[in-house]
Amino acid sequence: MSSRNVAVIGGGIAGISAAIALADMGSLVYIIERDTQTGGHAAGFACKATEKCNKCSACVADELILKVFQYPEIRILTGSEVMSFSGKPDNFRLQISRAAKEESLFEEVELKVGAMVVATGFMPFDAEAKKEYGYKKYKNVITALDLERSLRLTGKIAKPTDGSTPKKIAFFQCVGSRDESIGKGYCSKVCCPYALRLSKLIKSETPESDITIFYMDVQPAGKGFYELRKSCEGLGIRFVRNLPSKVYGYVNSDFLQVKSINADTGEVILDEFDLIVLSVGLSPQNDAKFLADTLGIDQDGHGFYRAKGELLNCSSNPGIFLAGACQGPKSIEESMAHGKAAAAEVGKMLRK
Amino acid sequence: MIIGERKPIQEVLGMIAEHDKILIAGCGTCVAICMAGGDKEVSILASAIKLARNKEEKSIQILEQTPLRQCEWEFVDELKDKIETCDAVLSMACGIGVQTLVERFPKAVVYPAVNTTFLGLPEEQGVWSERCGACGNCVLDKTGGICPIVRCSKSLLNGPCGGSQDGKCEIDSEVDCGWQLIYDRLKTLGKLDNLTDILPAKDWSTSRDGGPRKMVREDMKL
Amino acid sequence: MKGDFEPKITAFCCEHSGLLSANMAVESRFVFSNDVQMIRVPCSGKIEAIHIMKALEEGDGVAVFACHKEACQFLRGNLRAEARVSSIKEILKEIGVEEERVQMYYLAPSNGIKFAQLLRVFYENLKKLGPNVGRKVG
Amino acid sequence: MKDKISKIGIFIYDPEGNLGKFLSVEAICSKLSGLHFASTVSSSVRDEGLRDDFEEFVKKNKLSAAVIAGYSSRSNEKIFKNSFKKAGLNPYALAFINLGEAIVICGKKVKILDRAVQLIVRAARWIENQGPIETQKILLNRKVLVLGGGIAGIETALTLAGGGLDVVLVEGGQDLGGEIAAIEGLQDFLGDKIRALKKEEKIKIISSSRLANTGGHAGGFIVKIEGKDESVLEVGAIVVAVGYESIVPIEELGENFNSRVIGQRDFEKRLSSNDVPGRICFLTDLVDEDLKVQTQALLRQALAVKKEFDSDVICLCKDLKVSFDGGEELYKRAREAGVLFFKYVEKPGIKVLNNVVEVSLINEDYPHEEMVFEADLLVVGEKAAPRKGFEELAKLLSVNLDSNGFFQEDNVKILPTKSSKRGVFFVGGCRLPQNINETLTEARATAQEILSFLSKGEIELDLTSAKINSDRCVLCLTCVRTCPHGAIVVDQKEETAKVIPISCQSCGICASECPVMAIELPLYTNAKVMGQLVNSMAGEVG
Repeated sequence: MSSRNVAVIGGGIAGISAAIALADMGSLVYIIERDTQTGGHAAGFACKATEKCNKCSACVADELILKVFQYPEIRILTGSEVMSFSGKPDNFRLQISRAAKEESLFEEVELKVGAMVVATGFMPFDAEAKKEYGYKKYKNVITALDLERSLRLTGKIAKPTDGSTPKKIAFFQCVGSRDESIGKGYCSKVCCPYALRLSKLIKSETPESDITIFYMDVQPAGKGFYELRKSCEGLGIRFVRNLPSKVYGYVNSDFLQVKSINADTGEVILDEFDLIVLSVGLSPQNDAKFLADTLGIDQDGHGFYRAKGELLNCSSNPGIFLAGACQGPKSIEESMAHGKAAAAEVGKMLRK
Repeated sequence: MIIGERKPIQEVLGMIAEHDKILIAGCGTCVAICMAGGDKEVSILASAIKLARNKEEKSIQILEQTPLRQCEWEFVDELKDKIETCDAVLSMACGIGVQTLVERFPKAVVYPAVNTTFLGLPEEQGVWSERCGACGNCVLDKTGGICPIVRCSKSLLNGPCGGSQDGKCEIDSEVDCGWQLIYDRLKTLGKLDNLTDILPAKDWSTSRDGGPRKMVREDMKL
Repeated sequence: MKGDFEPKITAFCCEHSGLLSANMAVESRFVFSNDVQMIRVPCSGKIEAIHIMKALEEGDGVAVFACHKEACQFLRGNLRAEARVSSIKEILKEIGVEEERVQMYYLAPSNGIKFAQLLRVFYENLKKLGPNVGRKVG
Repeated sequence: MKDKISKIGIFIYDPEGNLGKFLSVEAICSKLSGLHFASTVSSSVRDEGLRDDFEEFVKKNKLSAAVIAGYSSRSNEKIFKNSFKKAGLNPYALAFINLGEAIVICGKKVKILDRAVQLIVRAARWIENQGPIETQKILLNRKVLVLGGGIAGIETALTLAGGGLDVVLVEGGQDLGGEIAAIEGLQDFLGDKIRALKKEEKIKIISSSRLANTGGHAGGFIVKIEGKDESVLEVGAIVVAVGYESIVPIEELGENFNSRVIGQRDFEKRLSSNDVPGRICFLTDLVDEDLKVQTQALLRQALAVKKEFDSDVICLCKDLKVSFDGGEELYKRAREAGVLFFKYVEKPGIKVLNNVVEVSLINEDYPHEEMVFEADLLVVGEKAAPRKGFEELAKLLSVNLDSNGFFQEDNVKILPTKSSKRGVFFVGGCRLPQNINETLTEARATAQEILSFLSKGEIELDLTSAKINSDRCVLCLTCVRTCPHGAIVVDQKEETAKVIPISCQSCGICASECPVMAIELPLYTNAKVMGQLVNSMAGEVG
């Protein structure tokens, strides 16, 4: 008896896209979400529109996150994690530990499902690992995720030290991506697009601010990216093609200094900044190894779950599928498409 | 299609300055389609007039009605009782509608709120351009289907004049030279030699210059 | 008299942006203006010129909250709304009523704070402009 | 004052109990004098509890409409709508308001209580004479037309067939494969796909044909295919996967474009026929700087050259684009294999003298000195251009193109897997030139979108779409032109414009554009909006 129930591990936008598509096809779907609410990282992104929409898809994620509540066929189990599983495709038994609301003890739940979709998403690169940038040591060095959250909740950017509006802002690209020295030899795809969109938003909200982007290569993304880059240059955002090696500052002062080479004259110049934003890349979840062993699925060299060749949604263990950034860095649009594609693969398997 | 455009509101306010109960009569066909005098435009104008008059503490009562057409006796009769209770009528129809009201209700004071502009073609949504001047004696067969009377600013019959520059008329660089259009048209049809035979002077008596016109179809009269 | 004048505002909120931001603003307890009547529309392109004029006859100001440009769920609803608002501004200029009484704002579904800020700015402007002299008397 | 409307229910739910701090519900009910109403308060926490309270409240008071007043907008509207449907009532005669709005006031003048009552009255007025919405069952054709036999079309067709739908795949040329047929490394991958395609009996393949005409609507398109033989089919959805055309950027190269300067695709042929000279220079980002397709092809070809031949290879680009799966590794392996990479800003100078290509550029890194390379062959990245038939196809499907001439204007709300016209989908290079992994994911996601739409074979539509009053309609075509979804057609027989319910997304733009006010949205009628504006603005109650 092939049970049409499907378990989706992870309630981010990829998991939700897969769950909604599976529910449309008549399956009963359990979303197993570790956090107390669904939405994952995409629920915290700010809208980066200026005089027109800059195509960051944050609003599409917002609408999708609200849409899942309208599906009675989708049971959302928040505060729950996968402990173990048994059985074979079409007939899995999944043991879940769930935080019970009342006495906040853990209750054991067993789900009988036909297939599983792993959509556990990514973890932003822990910028503290790049000690020389002084994240957390100097208060005014923040990550792009901190900036997104403060823009979404307060609507404006402020220097963490005194809350004033920063005048000189720097973006450091490739923090935790394209960096062999810390074992991150891959491009996270999304940092250049979001850095350009954030800097364009800041520049148009506070025109007198002076923004510099330190980068290696600007990676494109999606439609209309050439136009976005040209408009950034048009707004006077400086692009400097070298990544600073160190941030010089004093622990409880506003003073932040960066050394870089002037590309025309060749001598070293000292730039002072009020705020430094680290464009952190996408790393695998730190418990990816644990889940990989539990479910018996392979990981690639960087810790993401490996897909079987061109079947980008199939994990190495038949009956268990992959969706979203847990299989590799993806933008919001790609994660949603990957989630739907996973639902198609599950449908193909359940139909056999 | 008859194209029209709402008059500036200050001009309309001037007309109805001393009236304090008026009827705004729209028309549901031509001027509605070119968004000059239909249902919506009537209510917007009414609202604008009320706002303006409240501003000067001279309140006004406005009735609104939009028959299907204002150029049929039966349809304008629908406005009868409202016209009788009002001091004036603001007609948002084309000129024909205004005069139909005047002829049907001699005692009524009727003002036009729309400038009737031309007989036009909707080139695209929201853009209309003139095509026919109703001259009463069509020459389109001789010019490959493009009218020199209306599309050429000087209505030349044997153009173009010396003033056209790379296909545009001398009066406005946006306006195509009518005769350039005719030339291109005849070229595509391979009938360029039509241009060599001179068109004789036109008998303008069939057009507006011949005085107000009337057409009678004996076979259609009841 | 200006001191305790409370402007009556009508806010047309597009269901895909304005209304969601309004709900977010309400839930996050951002204080906005006293008497705002929010009217939901499926798209800002659905707001007709006569609705705005009628709201002006009854109140002191009309705010239209639409999606950002090139992010309209129905492609050009917000462009239609923008065209209508500017045509209304022309009419207001013609009849001598302050055109700042009708204002269009662009929002995303998650701009709770921005909704409250924009509404407060609109509310303060209207307070400075004073009551709408064109309003229905009595 | 108001015609006799049967009872309106005011259902206030306050699970967390913080509504009680600001508003006393009894006070609200006492103020609601004008309305003919019944009210109750529920404080159950779980959705099921709310549903039972609500159903019991509806039955007890024989309600016909209800205002659900809560403290957050997150209430699951479906619970209340399903209960109304079960009780045989009109699920659209429900209004959901957030009484928190009454608390968020800044002026001192209006008390919270009056404000809450005002909100409830306005909501009641919004739904009081909301007519019932009929539903219509529409049969959906479970066959899908896929245009284009490249990898995007093939993968979409295979996924659709895997999900149980029939597919007709129409390819313009003779054979399948499209852009990637020329790439040596992908021959067996493509071969398997084409074999699977031909083996799948749910898929019918028609080659050297094209789409001539379409009619009908989502779930029932009538399409005419022209080619060797003509055929007319009924399909439920249309997928356009016709890819793009890559053109060697001849104008940018100027007059020295000759046999020594070729495009990447021609070099692919020379690679597979092992006709590779000693010194090769790759040059990308002359055009289409914002696409990574060129750079990925460059890295693959440079590595292939280095593996089999010992010629030296130089790559020139503005930005090295590695944001694709395995991009950085490919770049690392190319460097380790000895490929030299240089970056430029201004366009490099290209001169060809007695069949040696001389490329001069200013190195972007310090010290910016001018560098000159000599190569036997200059391979240039090609421009991804829209195919000639895109305009015509766009008109046929009543969709529009973006500023570069590719399908669908750039609007994130039209997800990669949807389009502005229901039932029409765009996949792969014709939407955005992209690499194989992205195309495969997009193809499978779009196929899933279609499976969700067509699998059940029928759809139960609530007719909330726009309605055109044929007596008032003068066929001025304004609505047909402004509908963003091509959902309004001219019905010659009845001489009126007609809205297709399944294609209409009830945005209401046509209703506000119609010059003779002939179109209405059932849920947002003119009367409802005016009702909100006129009397309740003065804030009087009831």
